[in-house]
Amino acid sequence: MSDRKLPRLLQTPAVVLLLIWMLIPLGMTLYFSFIRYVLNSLRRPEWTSPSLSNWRGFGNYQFVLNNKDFLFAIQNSLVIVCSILFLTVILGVLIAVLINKSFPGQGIVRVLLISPFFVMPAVNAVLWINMILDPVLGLQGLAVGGINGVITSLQNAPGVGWFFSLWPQLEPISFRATQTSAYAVIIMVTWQWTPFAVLIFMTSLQSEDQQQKEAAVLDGASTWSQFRFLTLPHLSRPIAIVVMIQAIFHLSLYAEIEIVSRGNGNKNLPYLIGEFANNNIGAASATGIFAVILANIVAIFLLRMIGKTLME
Amino acid sequence: MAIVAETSRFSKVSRPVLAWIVGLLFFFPIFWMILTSFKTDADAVKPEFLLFFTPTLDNYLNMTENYDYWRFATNSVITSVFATLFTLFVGIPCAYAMAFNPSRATKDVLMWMLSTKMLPAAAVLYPMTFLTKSLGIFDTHFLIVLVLSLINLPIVVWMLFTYFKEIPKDIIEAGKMDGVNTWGEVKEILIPLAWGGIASTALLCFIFCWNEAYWTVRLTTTEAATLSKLIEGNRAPEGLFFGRLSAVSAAAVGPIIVLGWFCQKQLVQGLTFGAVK
Amino acid sequence: MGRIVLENVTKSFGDAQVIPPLNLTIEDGEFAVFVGPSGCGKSTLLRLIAGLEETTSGQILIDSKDATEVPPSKRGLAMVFQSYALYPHMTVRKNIAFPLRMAKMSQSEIDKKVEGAAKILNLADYLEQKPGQLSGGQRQRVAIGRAIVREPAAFLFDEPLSNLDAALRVGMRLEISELHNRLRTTMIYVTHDQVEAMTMADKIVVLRAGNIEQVGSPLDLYHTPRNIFVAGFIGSPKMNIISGPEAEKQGATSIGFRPEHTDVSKTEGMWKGRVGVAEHLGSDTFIHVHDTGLADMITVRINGDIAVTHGDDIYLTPQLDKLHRFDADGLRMA
Amino acid sequence: MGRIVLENVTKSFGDAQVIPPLNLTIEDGEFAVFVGPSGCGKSTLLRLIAGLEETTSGQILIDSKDATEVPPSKRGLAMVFQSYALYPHMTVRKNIAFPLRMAKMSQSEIDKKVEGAAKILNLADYLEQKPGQLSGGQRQRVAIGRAIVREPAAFLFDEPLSNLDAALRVGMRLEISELHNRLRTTMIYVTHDQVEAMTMADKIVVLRAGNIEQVGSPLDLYHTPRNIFVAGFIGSPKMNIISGPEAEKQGATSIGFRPEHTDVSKTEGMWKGRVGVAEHLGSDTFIHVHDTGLADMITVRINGDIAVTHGDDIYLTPQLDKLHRFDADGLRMA
Amino acid sequence: DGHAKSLTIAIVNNGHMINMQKVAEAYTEETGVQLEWVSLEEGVLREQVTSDTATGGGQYDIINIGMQEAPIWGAAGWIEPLEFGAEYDVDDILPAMRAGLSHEGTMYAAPFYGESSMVMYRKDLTDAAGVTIADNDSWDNVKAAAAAIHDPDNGVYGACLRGKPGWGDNMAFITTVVNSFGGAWFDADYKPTIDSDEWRAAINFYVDLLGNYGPPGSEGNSFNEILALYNEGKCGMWIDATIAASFLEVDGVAYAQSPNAGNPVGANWLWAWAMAVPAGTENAEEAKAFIEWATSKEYVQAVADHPEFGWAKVPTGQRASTYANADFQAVAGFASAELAAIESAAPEATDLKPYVGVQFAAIPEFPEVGSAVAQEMAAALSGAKSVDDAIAASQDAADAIMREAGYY
Ligand SMILES: Nc1ncnc2c1ncn2[C@@H]1O[C@H](COP(=O)(O)OP(=O)(O)OP(=O)(O)O)[C@@H](O)[C@H]1O
Ligand SMILES: Nc1ncnc2c1ncn2[C@@H]1O[C@H](COP(=O)(O)OP(=O)(O)OP(=O)(O)O)[C@@H](O)[C@H]1O
Ligand SMILES: [Mg+2]
Ligand SMILES: [Mg+2]
Repeated sequence: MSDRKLPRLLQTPAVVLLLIWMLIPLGMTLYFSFIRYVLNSLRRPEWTSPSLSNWRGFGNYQFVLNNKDFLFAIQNSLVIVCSILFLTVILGVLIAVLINKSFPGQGIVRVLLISPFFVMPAVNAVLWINMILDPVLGLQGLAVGGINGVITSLQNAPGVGWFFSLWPQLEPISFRATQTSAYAVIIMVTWQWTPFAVLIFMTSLQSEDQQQKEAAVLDGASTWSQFRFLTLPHLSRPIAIVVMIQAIFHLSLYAEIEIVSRGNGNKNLPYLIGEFANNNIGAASATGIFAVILANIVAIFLLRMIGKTLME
Repeated sequence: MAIVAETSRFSKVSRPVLAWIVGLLFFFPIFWMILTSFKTDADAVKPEFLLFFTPTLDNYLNMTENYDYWRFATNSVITSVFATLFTLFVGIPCAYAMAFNPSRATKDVLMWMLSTKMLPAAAVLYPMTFLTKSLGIFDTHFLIVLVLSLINLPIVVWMLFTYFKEIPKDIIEAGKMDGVNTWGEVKEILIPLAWGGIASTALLCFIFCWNEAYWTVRLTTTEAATLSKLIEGNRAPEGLFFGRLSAVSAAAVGPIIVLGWFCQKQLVQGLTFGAVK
Repeated sequence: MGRIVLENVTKSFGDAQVIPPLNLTIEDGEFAVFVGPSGCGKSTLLRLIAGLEETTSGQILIDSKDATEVPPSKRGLAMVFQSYALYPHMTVRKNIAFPLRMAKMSQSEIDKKVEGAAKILNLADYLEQKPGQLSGGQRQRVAIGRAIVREPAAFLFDEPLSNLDAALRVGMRLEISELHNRLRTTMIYVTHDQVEAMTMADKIVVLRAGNIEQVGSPLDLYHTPRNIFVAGFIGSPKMNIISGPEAEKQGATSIGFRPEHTDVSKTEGMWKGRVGVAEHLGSDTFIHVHDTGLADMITVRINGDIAVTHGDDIYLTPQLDKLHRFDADGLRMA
Repeated sequence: MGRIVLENVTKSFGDAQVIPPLNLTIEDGEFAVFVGPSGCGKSTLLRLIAGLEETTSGQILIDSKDATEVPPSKRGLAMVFQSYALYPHMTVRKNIAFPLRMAKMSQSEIDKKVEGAAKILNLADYLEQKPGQLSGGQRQRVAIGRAIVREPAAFLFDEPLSNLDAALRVGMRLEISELHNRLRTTMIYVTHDQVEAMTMADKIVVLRAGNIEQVGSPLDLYHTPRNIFVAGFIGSPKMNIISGPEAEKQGATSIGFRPEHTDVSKTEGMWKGRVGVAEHLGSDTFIHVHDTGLADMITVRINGDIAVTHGDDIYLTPQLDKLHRFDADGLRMA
Repeated sequence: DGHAKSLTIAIVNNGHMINMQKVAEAYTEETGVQLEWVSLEEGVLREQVTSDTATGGGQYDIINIGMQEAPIWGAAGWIEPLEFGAEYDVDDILPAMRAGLSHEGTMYAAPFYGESSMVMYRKDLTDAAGVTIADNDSWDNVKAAAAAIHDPDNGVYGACLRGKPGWGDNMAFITTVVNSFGGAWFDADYKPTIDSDEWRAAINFYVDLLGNYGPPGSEGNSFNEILALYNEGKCGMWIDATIAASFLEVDGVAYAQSPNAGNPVGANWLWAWAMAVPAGTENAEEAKAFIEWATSKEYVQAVADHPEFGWAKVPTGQRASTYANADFQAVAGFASAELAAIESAAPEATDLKPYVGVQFAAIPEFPEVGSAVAQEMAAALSGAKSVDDAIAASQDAADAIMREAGYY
């Protein structure tokens, strides 16, 4: 056929657009990362406009590598991404299996369940950290206060009081502290993305081969064995896809980190870039290049994992 | 499967109960937000539970009065709709070519596309600001539509690709024999056939566009500012205005949640990413 | 060891009674085939026996023990599905071993049994492959292997060959027959292909709308079909059935004669017609004859070859001793 | 109107040459069938003719005009796919009308043609249904309808019946033959079912690994196969081929005899064997005989019935006048 | 020309600014100048305004900036110098404010409202506990008072102080404590002095005070959170922006000037949200005219006269005339305390510190230094790190940033 070139032609707009989208900013970032470039400086005003005369080589990279938060940001972002993935996949599978069979109100439950997925990240973060997790004003604070109140009144009750006086008062957990802020982000993002996993797993469960299950029943497989040996393997491809898509999104978490603790105890490279970008664009750009490298390492890893799935 | 299902008591009693509990738990934060949006800011932080408050519409009135809610909402709708359309417009031909005329490079191109999604936005904020300002497109609907399209294009192409791949090649070839040209192939065969997939792709794309909050906040001032920016303008004002914040949040996510509810069937069926089978 | 008795078994889905009260005995070691048109309830009946569907009423006895309430895995039956229902992520070895593993058999015993089954089924070379890499026939064999290792009291097959192409189907049909000859285990086999039924069965059960129309050996059914339905269903090409004056001449409402029991001549005979399509197979020739005034089309079979083509005149004479006569209810006349 | 000539056509996928230089002429009005084992290049050849694949070299002439570079829609050919390839989102009417619509025919003309095709194919009652609501045979007919309305120079069929069940396949086979009788348009038909090839073809093209092994009428191929491959491929059950001393006695490296050309006796004959599986079809009996010392298994066919069962001794005598003799290269000996 | 001019104004989303949108409707009516408001969260606003201004401006005609940016941005030429007519009465603006918003004597941003910090406490609780808090009290005494009123079982915490990391959040408060212990951010060579004894003593004190007598989750609290806590009656004492006083709804609030540990200079901070004109705008004249109006006495009067607002809602902290107004004094019990605090704040450079600013240093690198240190302080507060470790890490981080910036 003469239109062998057509397919390439049809791909061109998408490819060219993405190429521009990637290359031009990336090129500029690369350039900035090798020069001295700050937004404002009273001491060295010559650094405030990007120019080759401020060439610095790998100096910005050196500076970033020496930053106390650099390694922490990488390690921490891997930790939160992996935790979120782990939780969403587990919860997603369990919930998908739970609601896959019909029961009264299945439609409504499904609607309730997937709602968090539609919430904006900033709203999600504000909602959780202020109104739910806050140790005093949030639901957590209210609940802990309530429970403590009940325990206290029971301690004063005649007869059983001695038993309840053995009970400790509950301490609310602060989710903005250095030690815990990562958990807060993990919780809220898990809440938001579990529905996505549920959606995909549910779709996949609907295509599960019923005859296979019947065969397994005849082979003497218990419900657990059916889940373990049939359902889980059946879900391996959707799991890979959920992992892939979520990893793409969660590597660049920003609003949640900002809102929960302003990077205290919980940081990733995008956030670190944001911190540098207050003034030091050179350092921010160098961090950006590191982030691109990290993203590509993760990408290669992920694509290895699901590349075959993709083309099958 | 009748036997298997019915012999277990779990299915009859525990499953629905458990499912309802999980569903309500997941929805609870949103419910709480909506509830809070009808409280005064003072009531919102009071320890009294749920019902002991007098509902008020003040927060919503305040929002539409002090902030131009409708303009933000209109912008959100415009940019999300056009970005979705544009993404599909560019993405469909691309996915079509990849699915029906795969070359050795197809897989790599797809992978590369996905990897562009992993570029941290913060790293290119300054370059983008420079660039868009010098082109004079900063804070225009055009720019936001373009950016939203570009960040969603990889996922859209991937999703469409997986749907198109499920269309038997035979049907396309039958079309060729029947004398359709490429455009006809897309219009008469591909789009009608993959309609379910395209619809759920569009829906997902729309959701992602609506919720995008990095570029829509940073590349706009007034003209093209979307609801994300309204949220940014209400996050952490002077005082913890849970009520007001909840109202703004509810108004920002409300439309998309309702849309999601109506289209949930579509989503449930369509979100396969080629993972079915 | 594998005698299966159905007593007044019925099955309804909602209001629709798919199986009206039905009695059937399948003897130990027998190869029973259920045939019938699509939707007549063959699969349902098989699944009732397997325990995959609950009976609405009636009893199922396996080896004289009431199995009606016994869960499927405890009935000691093995089933081979039309879609094979292999576990796609497990190797052939694991697929075959699965029921044994579920039965908590020791690994060494499992290995021994799997190797044994693989040898019987010529699968030894494929044990480490996944089902996706196998051809249709090989997959079918794996499914059978998975059934064999359990040493079941009976095998249940639901159209196991219908996904295979013609040549393979003939081969697999033979293999299953040979397996039955070797194992002598009860087998219940569902098909709607009458050739399979004829060639494999010890006993054919012809079903229509959940009712048993006739039970008997293949040749019984071939030679003495109880009614027009069975007559039309058994034999290929189908028996020609005509009614009207020619039937009345034979004292019946309808008469039937098989294509192979019809003499053909280019010059003279009882009925005259015109050749439609003539199918020359070399070994035989099927001639589809039109314009006889008896029926739309009459099919006859000739051994070897006859030089006829489209449009030729032709004369047909049924062999009267092999004529089947049916009354107004479609029942066979003595 | 529909003479198709292939001149030195080759096709390679990457480095693999699937079709080595090949010459073939299909006359106008002829019903040509391509047969051969899976992967031998039948579909590729058909798709080359259709224009769905580009030739690597060589020429394709349709009615003496070079069509090698002509796009598929301009070649005036219609194709019926194995999967039917109906447009699932269109009604039957729209499906059939589609090629006409693409040809910008007027609506009234389209309607007329669609109605005409629907009448021929007995589809008139289903015109407003979608393909998903139709049975396999009906779908197949819609696919043919879509081909017919274009009044093509030739029809191309790629295994159009392989997704149907046995009974339907026989029926559709007849319908296509009748269609050919009626339209007298060139048809090229791909199958790997030799029964279809035998019953439908004017001319059979036997392919092996892209090479033409033999071209001829069905009975030519049945009676005088050019080599062992063709001998084994044409005829059902397959010709028995044996080599060794018994073949040498006949002055050949191998000899072949068809199941239907073998006399069977329970008491005496040329070779002695043991009955394996005996398939009683009523009209015929196929006996698979083991332990003859000639081959693993020898199949024989008896008209009507013979009372043998598994394990019986049996004697076989081939009809010497119908023996096929092959030399060391597997070629037929004069 | 026939077109009405239009001004785009970036504002921080605080109450006074939001109210301005309504008050300014009159301005539009009068002058025909259309006003487009973009209200943003502080951090996002700063980021947007910075990126706009640093890339040549043009998006905004008027921007809200703080005291930290005004002098440096003025020095960098990012914003235009402001000079208004005599009617504006520039001398009415509190001198500390003018000083903080000027670079080399030129004012670059006009204060819309300003604030200092002071102690707000529950007189009922201190009375009940038998303790007192005086103006410019000693930290030790304040801590003792906090201990005395601390009653967590009944949901009352002795001291609510900022703990949320951020140079404008916890560091604003912490810097005033450090100042009051005699410390500073940098020495004369702009070398960080965070590892000094003054800092160590101050941080130990801060962690001790807030850790022991503060509410749970203090490391997440800043102005907003504490305001809510205070209004819920959970705080015995709060040291924060004077503006808070106008939001307090609890009875029995009393005010005191910020405590110190021997050095009263810099014990209370100074801040203003001001309006400036970025250099890139095409509507500089109109912008300046608007600012002149919005930061004038006339504007204060307009808010006071507005049916929805009144004197209780006027922006404060910028003009002496406001405090002199009797109507204002009548509704603002905190007025005198606030004025005193603002007047005692001294942003200018001294022998002790080379930089302008009380609770920050008006140098471009400060936000980076401040945020880095802020996180360390939050870590120390929640016990994730020892105070010594946090101080050492802060010093290192600050040193690296200052070195990178070419100070030495
Ligand atoms: N789960 C079910 N719910 C409702 N009706 C059913 C169900 N399963 C089968 N049926 C109905 O029962 C009847 C018999 O179905 P069954 O599958 O046993 O037919 P079959 O003889 O196996 O047909 P086929 O040859 O097409 O496989 C059909 O009318 C079918 O529609
Ligand atoms: N697009 C292709 N790319 C590479 N190889 C191909 C392609 N299409 C077919 N082949 C190869 O060409 C050979 C012939 O394939 P073809 O489909 O023509 O066989 P066939 O005779 O139609 O087989 P079947 O009976 O299974 O349909 C096979 O070896 C096949 O693997
Ligand atoms: Mg069935
Ligand atoms: Mg083929």
